[in-house]
Amino acid sequence: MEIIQQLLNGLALGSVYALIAIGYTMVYGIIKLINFAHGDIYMAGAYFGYVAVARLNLGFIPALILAMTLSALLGIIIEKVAYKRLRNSPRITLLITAIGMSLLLENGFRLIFGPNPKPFPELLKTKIFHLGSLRINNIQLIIFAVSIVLVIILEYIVFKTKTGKAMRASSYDIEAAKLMGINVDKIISLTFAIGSALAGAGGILVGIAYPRIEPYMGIMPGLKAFVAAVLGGIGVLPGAMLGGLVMGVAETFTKAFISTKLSDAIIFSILIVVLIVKPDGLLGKQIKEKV
Amino acid sequence: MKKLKNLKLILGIVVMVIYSIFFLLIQTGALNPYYGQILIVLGINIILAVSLNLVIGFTGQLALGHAGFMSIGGYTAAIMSLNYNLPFFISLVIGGLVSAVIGFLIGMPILRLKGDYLAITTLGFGEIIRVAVVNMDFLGGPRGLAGIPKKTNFTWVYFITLFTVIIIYNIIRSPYGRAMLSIREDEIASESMGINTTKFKMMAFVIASFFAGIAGGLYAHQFMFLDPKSFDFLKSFEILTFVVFGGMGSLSGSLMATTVLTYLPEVLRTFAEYRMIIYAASLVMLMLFRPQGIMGNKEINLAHIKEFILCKLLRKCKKKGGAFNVTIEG
Amino acid sequence: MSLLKANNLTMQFGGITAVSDFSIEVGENELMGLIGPNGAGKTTVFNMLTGVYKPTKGDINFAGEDITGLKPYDITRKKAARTFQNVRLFKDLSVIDNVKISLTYQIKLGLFESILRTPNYYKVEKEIHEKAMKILEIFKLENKSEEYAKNLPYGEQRRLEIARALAASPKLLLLDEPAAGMNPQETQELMELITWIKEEFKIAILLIEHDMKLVMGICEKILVLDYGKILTVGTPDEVKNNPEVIKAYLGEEG
Amino acid sequence: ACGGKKEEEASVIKIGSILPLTGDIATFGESSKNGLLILQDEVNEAGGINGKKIEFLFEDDENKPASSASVAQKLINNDKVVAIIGSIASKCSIAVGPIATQSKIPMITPTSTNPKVTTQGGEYVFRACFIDPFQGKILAKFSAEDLKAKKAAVLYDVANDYSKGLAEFFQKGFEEAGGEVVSVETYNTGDSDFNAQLTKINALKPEVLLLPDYYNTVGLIAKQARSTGIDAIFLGGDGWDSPDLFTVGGDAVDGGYFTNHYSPEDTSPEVVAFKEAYEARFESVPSAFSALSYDAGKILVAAIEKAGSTDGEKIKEALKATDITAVSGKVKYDADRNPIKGAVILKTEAGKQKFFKKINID
Amino acid sequence: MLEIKNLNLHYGMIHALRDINVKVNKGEIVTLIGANGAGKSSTLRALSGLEKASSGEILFEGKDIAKNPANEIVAMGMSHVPEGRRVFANLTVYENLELGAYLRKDKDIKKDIQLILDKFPRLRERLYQRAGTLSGGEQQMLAMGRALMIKPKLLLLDEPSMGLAPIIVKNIFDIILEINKNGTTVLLVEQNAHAALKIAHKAYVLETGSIVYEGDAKSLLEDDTIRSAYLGE
Ligand SMILES: Nc1ncnc2c1ncn2[C@@H]1O[C@H](COP(=O)(O)OP(=O)(O)OP(=O)(O)O)[C@@H](O)[C@H]1O
Ligand SMILES: Nc1ncnc2c1ncn2[C@@H]1O[C@H](COP(=O)(O)OP(=O)(O)OP(=O)(O)O)[C@@H](O)[C@H]1O
Ligand SMILES: [Mg+2]
Ligand SMILES: [Mg+2]
Repeated sequence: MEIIQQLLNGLALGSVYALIAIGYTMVYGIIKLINFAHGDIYMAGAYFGYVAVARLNLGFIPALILAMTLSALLGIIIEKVAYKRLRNSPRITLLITAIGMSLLLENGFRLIFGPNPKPFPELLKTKIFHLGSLRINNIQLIIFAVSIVLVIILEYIVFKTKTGKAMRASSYDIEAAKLMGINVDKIISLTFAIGSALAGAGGILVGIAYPRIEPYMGIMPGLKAFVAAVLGGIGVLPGAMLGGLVMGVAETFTKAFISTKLSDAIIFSILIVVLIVKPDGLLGKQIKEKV
Repeated sequence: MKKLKNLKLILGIVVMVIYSIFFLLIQTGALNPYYGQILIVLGINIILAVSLNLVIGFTGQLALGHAGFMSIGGYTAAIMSLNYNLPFFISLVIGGLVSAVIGFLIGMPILRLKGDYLAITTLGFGEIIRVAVVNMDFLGGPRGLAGIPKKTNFTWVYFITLFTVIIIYNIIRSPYGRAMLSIREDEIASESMGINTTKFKMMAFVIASFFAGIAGGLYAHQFMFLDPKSFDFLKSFEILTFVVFGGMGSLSGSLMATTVLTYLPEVLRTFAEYRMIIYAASLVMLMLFRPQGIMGNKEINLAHIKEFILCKLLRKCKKKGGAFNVTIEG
Repeated sequence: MSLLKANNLTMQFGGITAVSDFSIEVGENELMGLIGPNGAGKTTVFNMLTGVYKPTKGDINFAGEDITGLKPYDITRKKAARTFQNVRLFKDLSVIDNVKISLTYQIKLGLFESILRTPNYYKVEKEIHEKAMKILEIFKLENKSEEYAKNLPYGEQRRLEIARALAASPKLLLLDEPAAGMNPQETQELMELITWIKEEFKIAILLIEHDMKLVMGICEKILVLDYGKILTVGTPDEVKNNPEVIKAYLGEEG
Repeated sequence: ACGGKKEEEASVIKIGSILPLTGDIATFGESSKNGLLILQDEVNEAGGINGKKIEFLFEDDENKPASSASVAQKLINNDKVVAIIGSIASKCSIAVGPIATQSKIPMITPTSTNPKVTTQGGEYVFRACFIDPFQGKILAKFSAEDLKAKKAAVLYDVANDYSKGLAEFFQKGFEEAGGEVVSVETYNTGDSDFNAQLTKINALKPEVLLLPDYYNTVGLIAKQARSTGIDAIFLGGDGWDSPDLFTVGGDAVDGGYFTNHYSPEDTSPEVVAFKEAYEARFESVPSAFSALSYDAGKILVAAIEKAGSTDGEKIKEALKATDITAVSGKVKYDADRNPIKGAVILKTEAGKQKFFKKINID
Repeated sequence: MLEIKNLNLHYGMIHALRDINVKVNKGEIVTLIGANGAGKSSTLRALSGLEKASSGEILFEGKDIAKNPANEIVAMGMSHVPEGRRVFANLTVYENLELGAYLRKDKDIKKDIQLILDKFPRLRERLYQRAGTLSGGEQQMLAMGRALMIKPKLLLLDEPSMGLAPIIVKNIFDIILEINKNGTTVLLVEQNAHAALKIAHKAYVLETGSIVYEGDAKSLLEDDTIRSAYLGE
């Protein structure tokens, strides 16, 4: 029985990683930027939610909408200020500005809200469901459901709509995309908006699940979500979901049955082994450069 | 050949003069221990930056685990000093070698990965090293390793930094360096020109690990204390920042960027809690302002500097008249 | 005696068979053309011969050795060098460095000799430099030796690519559409250059090209590929008048 | 080494303070800073030390040892401070200690509990808090004797030396007292999901569960532990001391016990005055970090007063002979420059800390 | 329809185009020839908004578009098949064609795709393959097909015959003639000057960034200096 309970724990944790990883991979898939500030937008989302609930007394849905909107806005601003001018620069330059933005957000929020962790208000009452000796709570279920729904929606947007095609085209060749009449700036802003809104939603949901928010809360989940995204095949949306879940379960099982001390090392080892065997991640397509 | 010898001689003199000036300033206390320490940190950072530049800037492989190798070298050297009482230099070299060997073992499976996948695996290895250290009680675990003798001083750092820069410069300006550059430029074409890319990538990676290990040893014997958290992925990012801000594939760029970015946080201390904000904002601004880094992939040309010295200072102009400016080599 | 002999090469990508049962024999110092409609599999053949792709089936023998499945750098070291359909220069390196890189595998210089700058280092570097300059002179690029490769006009980039391949001292040179993007005048010059190289260095050349003037003008033998299969092999005249080739490739006016 | 020094001596006494004002534990740095600010005002309003005002120069070390060392050099050499308060985490204090001793500048760390801070640091290094073994032992003894627990479990942060220290000494003490530690689990700094470990612990049904971490993490763990079905009594150390324990943990933390330096219900004038001043200025209840930093400052001020000089060596000697009553009780130093002081056990009840018991250990 | 007045273009220090004046009338095929590096591609890039001209006017149907971004220029009815194919390698052949119709709102898109596949049967065989794995020539056909999907008023073609088999080259020039008959104006850059001059009405010759000759195409074909310099005869 314990093993099934641990599996549930793992899936619950994994869907948190997945939720953040989806936004990560979305942005990556379109503009090939490892947006290290993504974890911090997630943090910002949690704070926006906090303000919405604790200061403005909003309910769950309005708070969620507000947080997503503000996060999207933040994402767009970051893109316009820090990334846009660097579109033709080496990608690693963007990586550095992303790191800079990440530091800026962390310290900015520390100054505004203070370094002290804030308790996230209890927006949804936690309900624990018992199935025999197994337990799972409603918030875990919600996060899980939200991640799956998001993957489906985004997958639809990216692969089935005209905008999605424009996104993918822009991701490959901005100039050629312009020559098709695509407004690349708008498409990239949109991509950032969606990715950031997802991070914002993640911030709120995780805030509810683990009600402690602080300015540096985005670093580790950001890193782990990135790992999850790569594990699943970076740029591949269902890959992010799968990668997140695999990581959650692997982490939980490691803690439960091997060693809690080494769990992080083991997670990274799994990642490395997977990449060595399958260099493009679990669901990544082996794309060999045509010579 | 004679010209070359002259140049070397002049450079040698310049290097010794700079050393003597700083040495005297420190000895007389005109440069107090605070500034002395910043200089030492600067040297360590330069070693880290130029060695990482060999992998990232010259060979084009995005590696994000440099801090991990620094910690391997640091801990090894510290243990050599603490438990075996070895002379400082020997401890340092052993630290570097152990780091290089581990670099080799890690490099074997992962160097065939590309781009972001390589980045995340190297980052992963950096973290694995950190977690491993946390769990090794003989290294002090999370409490850190204390009581390392204070052996690092300005002289050691100055000359080791100098040698590191010279060695890496000499590698770059050799067939080995060209082979590495060709990998950065186009791996498929490089292989088609008879370059065993895996071998050269490995070489760059191992050499960089070695020097990161040396830097770690210097760090350990300067701060007399090591803790695993000091070598997490954020530290690797910091080193990466030096490299990118200096210009990928430019040693002189790395030198300048490291100097600026090592001093900047100290200068900003007066801003207290706004310090990190200003630092982060300047970082973003610097990159927006010069996306290719201070030097791009160019170097300050020594020959021009020599001419500058000869012409302006010694009044032995080769060219006739005209304003002279220090130009940049292609 | 034949220098290159490949038997029954087949290359599949997923469901697509790009090349099937392809066999070729190139003699020493022979200049052979490889033509065929777009997508016939010509570049794929090159990729198999030079180790970029591993053939799904078949074997390749070069200079008496089996080279099937070897890495590209091993094959180059056995002295078969190539150019690419989409120019692949080391863009941010100087013209001369592009050439020097091909010489790397042919020299003996230890890492420590380089680091310590021993006399041997200077000797070897000097040799490399002289050899590279010589090759640049052949291609009339000597006064652009310090230019970044990316700053050359397209035609010169193509020439540099051939120079770089030649620097690898090949016995077999594989050229993938060397005249693409050149105007008729430049193509004319290129034709002369290719024939001259062949005679001067006594090497074999395998050439892909869509410019019929060039192909028919200099090739001794031509192999025609269509849908991954060999359509015919023959002299330029035979090929030119082969109705199947006309139908699939040349078009009515030829 | 020139004229400026004299002039400075005349006006104010500068005390360096090295705290993590940014970075992962910035919140503790801020609490400490607040404690020191209270002290600064208090001393200066009372006329300063022998007529001279004191001034704390705060420097941020980001919780990085290299940064702590750098800042220590700056404070000593550029700012010419007479003493240093800091840093918070043991790793940072260990990096500062040798520099202080070498420069003959006394230093007091408010909260670094690793024994090595003073042993490695040299004779100028003091502290205001207990050391790890002490709290660990008290908690072990308390669980075995007062709670009569036979089965204990431990869940600690591997990457945090404070947490690890408490965990290890508790385990040792509890086993010596005849109990059994059925499960020792760990997590990493920054984790927020503990379900895997808690599920494991739950299966072993311990009577007490030691959570040796700071209040913000403990609240999270407690909540998840209760929802996993764990009904053990929670135990912790001084890291629990903050009203924020309840804001995150809610009623999940009720019924737990933790060791602390003082009780907020204590009616001694020191405690009351400090609490009032703090609440008036910062509109919140002080945490252990604030109290200990305040105490560290107070110990130092008393020593400077007694030494009658700002000479490092004299202050050090005066510090060794410290005998004052601070917020956390009477302070005297042992040969290793660790304070000899008692501890209290507090109980968490209905969102409040209640005095439970005073404990002294030899 | 299109009038370029005193156009100048700089790449950093390089002065790539010097006072270019070109006029294209509605319904014409105009060709631009010149040696490597003369500035042919640069001219087209300036027209379609990929490069910002440093001075000069570009009048498209009477409106100055020199400052408009590329995507707006496309919307006005000018489309550009750039040098080097530039297909979307990560998209399938079909998706590439669909993107050609990105701005179109009519219902004929599916039908037009079929028409293009009829013109390039090779593409039909590769319809759901990622464009990046196509052969060089197949990519060139795709690039051409994609531009036709835009149904522009003015089509700028940069070396459309490069890397194509002789039979397809012929096909390409037929297609250019055909779309021109159906009302599309064409500005054509070609190395295959012979073929280009044959189908063009008017021609301009570029040399190191300046126009050195202009006139009707037939007369250029007969001009001896042109023949020896650009036609390799
Ligand atoms: N990596 C790959 N994946 C899938 N299909 C491929 C791949 N490489 C080539 N092909 C297919 O194999 C066929 C042959 O391609 P190849 O590049 O060899 O043609 P080619 O004869 O060189 O044509 P061209 O003259 O146009 O360059 C093409 O139809 C192409 O779509
Ligand atoms: N992005 C750029 N940066 C710097 N110089 C450039 C750039 N693009 C083109 N040039 C230079 O501008 C000049 C004109 O180039 P352009 O590509 O327009 O020539 P072209 O006539 O199209 O030649 P080709 O026949 O080789 O395609 C050349 O000297 C070229 O080197
Ligand atoms: Mg081809
Ligand atoms: Mg062109």
